[in-house]
Amino acid sequence: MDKFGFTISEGRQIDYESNDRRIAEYIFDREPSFRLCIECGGCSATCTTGNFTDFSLRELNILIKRGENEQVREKLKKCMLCGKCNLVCPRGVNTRNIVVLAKKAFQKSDEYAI
Amino acid sequence: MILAGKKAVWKDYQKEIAEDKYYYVRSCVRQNFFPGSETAFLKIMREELDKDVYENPCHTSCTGICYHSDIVPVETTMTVVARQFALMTEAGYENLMPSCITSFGLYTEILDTWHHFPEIEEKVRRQLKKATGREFKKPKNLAHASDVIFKFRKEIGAKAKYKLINKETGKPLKVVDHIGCHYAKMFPSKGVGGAEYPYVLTGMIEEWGGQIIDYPERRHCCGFGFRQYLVQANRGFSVACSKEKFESMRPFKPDMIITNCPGCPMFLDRWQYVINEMEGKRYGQNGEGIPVFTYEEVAGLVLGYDPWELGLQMHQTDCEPVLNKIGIDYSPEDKYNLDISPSYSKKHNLINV
Amino acid sequence: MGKHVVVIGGGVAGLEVAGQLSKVGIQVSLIEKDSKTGGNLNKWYKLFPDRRKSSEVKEYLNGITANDGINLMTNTSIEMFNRHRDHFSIITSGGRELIADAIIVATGFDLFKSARKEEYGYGIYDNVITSADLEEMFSRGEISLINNTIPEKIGIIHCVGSRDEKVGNFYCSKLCCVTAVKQAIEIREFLPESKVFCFYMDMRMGGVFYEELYREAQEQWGVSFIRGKVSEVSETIDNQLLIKVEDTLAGRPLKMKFDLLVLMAGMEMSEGGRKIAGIGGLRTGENRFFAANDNHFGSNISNIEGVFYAGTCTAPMNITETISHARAAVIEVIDYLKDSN
Amino acid sequence: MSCKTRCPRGNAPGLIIMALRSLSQDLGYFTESEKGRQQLALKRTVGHWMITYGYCLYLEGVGTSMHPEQGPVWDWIQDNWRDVFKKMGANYQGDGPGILRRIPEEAMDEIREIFKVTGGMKRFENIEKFSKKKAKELNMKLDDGIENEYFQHIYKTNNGSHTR
Repeated sequence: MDKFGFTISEGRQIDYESNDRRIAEYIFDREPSFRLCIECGGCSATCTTGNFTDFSLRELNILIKRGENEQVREKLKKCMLCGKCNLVCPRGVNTRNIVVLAKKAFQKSDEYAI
Repeated sequence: MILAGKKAVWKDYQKEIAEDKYYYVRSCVRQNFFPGSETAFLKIMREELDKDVYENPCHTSCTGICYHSDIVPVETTMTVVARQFALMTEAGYENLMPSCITSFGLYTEILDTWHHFPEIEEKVRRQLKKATGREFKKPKNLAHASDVIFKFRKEIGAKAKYKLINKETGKPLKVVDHIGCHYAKMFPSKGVGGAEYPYVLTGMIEEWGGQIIDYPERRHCCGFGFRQYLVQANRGFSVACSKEKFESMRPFKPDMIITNCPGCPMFLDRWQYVINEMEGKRYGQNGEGIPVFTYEEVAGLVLGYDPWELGLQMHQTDCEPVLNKIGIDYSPEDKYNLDISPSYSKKHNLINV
Repeated sequence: MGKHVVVIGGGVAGLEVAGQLSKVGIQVSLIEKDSKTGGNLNKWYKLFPDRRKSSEVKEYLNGITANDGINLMTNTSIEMFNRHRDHFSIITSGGRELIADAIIVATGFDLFKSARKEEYGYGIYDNVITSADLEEMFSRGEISLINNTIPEKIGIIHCVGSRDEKVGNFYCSKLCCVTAVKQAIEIREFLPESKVFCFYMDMRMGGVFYEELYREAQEQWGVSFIRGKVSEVSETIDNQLLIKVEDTLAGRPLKMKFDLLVLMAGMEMSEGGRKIAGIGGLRTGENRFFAANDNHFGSNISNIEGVFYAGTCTAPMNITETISHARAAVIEVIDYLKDSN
Repeated sequence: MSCKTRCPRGNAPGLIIMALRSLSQDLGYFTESEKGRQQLALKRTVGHWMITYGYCLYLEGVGTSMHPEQGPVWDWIQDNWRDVFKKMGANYQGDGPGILRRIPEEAMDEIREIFKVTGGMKRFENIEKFSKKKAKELNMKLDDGIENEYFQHIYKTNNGSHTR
């Protein structure tokens, strides 16, 4: 920033290949219904937290699949685990369990521990 | 890579380029950063190809940079452009040949707008008449200066003193071509080869012995973006665009970069310096940068012009690696020599301005 | 009835029409420009939604047309036809003249020429293929790259040449989404280690059992679906295909590398159909398919009395719809022939 | 303008953004955002050069203080501007055709007249008017030229929240 008066902007692209998807694999293995998500947003529509913060369960599911673990770790903290999303999901995905498993997955690796 | 596929695409985009009698309008960026290129261009057109190229001293900028920075309304730009046409009509020419890619894109866009909305053209005619009393006819042919060099690439190749070939290895130089966004992205049919695989520079390079590289970020913008560069606060975005390109082309080990827009060579050249200063990164081989050229400079080199008369010393990233690979005989010690006496240029029996 | 009907086009619709007409004793001449009948069906290995073999449908069609009431004329196309007071005279490419009481146009569809979508690099980058190329690989029983290695990561790009003003096709050709899901499953079946990603704008799975197929693709085969229209494809130094897309539901641009890319080309009016439209003065719609006389109760009727349409020459259809549409054309013809005598 | 090449419905989002920017300058809303305020920086550089010299860029004297990224070679060019441009075959501030020639006064009068007739001048005045209002609000000094506090502020400030 010093010499030229600006810093080089970072790209916002998700670089799929270099992301680490172990968290996603962990969840897929223990909650197969996670595969059924069609990202329709029904869960985030009914979500209590989503009503008061920028938390969106639909977006969280996508970030998990893409391996954007940094962002997932931050967003996870906002979920109250009330389970309303389960009632809405048109594909019968156990959405609450995905958040529970994600939290567990993060606890496992010290590097990411919440 | 299946070259036949590209050739089929190129066949679809044949563009009509005037034969002769060009009305030349200069580029603000090229005049300030690459004056040698415009001088070389006119020398090639008039002396090598013996074409009639007329330049009216009263012509001005097309206001492109101001228009794309949104500080000038579109009608003002259209009326200034209408005045350019009026000067051309008055001088008795019909083939407009801009030196700047943004101008070329702007002229194309305005002519296309008038085509679809004739009432705007009528309004601009009235405004021009009111402001300057001038009348104008629309150009019969609009071609960018690089289209014209592309059209006569064979004639230039025939007079070539050097080829884009590595003297020691005998192999063609690996060349990255970068096409200005406003050349074909807005109107693909108006670019030689279309917007996806533009052929205007590839044609020159193939004709002069080089080999073109197709790398993933080939279509990415160099980052000029007008406001992104002109204001210091935004330049981080501008340099990031070029960096994206350099990172993508690096594995292909290019020897040089050729451009047809005036802004891109300046940015691809300066941003290599800035990235090296800020991150200590070099994108060329063995610690050098990748030399960046305008197509006029490349044509001049191939024709044997003196690199320092072409203006290569005005680049920030040294061009000597390419001069040495091609085997051009030049005098390194004269790089910053500003002597232009006839004796100086006779010593090199090359271009004398 | 002693009537003679000429059917132009020996695809699914043409065969069905010929078979049904001969059942009621109408003399049929079936004109087919290729050396054999079947049209696009020949290029397809398995069919959605239940992935039965296309040869089974071919057998059914051959069965109903295996009678001497049908005069099959392959390697023949129509040079000219014009209408007289009570019959049509048709000149074939062989120079023969046919007199017919009615004509049924069943010229079918052509797949969009994917090379026209230059930014996807079909015919320019090595491992970019179309859905038709993939079906051929299935029928050969092996999916391999140009250098004969097995692909691990495969991308499927929807809406190639459909819903795209840049190539002049505004319409949705309805069947590429379900074809993509079917092919995704077949790839996963062929290559258990592979990972398949579909890039879509909207998943249009409107037919019977289509949504179930979509669900099966996700649940059993782990196919991933990413919403975003791929903007361009390019080749990396190690010959992989890099795509640029926006992951619209994550609101972020996405960069991904693939070993193989499959382009879901849409259906277009066939070249043969356009030629017939020109020769006979038959009206075509903005989507260049034949324009039916009425969208609700006249989808087989053309703007020239005695000329009828059957199948995908009027709009993108799956095989079930094509066969129903063909049968409807036969009823229209029978009705028309009954009035005219 | 890469967006225009790609839109499957034939839109040109870039043009929509340009229309909105024009509107926001005509109505004076542009000074409400960091990027909007920068319009004054553009007006006083490229805008000024355009209606004064007839070139969008007129860079003698524009050195590496405002543009450090241009690098040391640019310093050499600035220090020897006239000789460098003579060597490059320019007709620097000369009459008749040539590189960076002096555009005749009557041609420049025509350009300025066009700016008046077509609303170009109006927009320049708007940019100045609303910028002065915003400078007063932020109680920053803003007088002519580019050395004042407000100009340096808009020229250099980037709150860093643009690339989430």
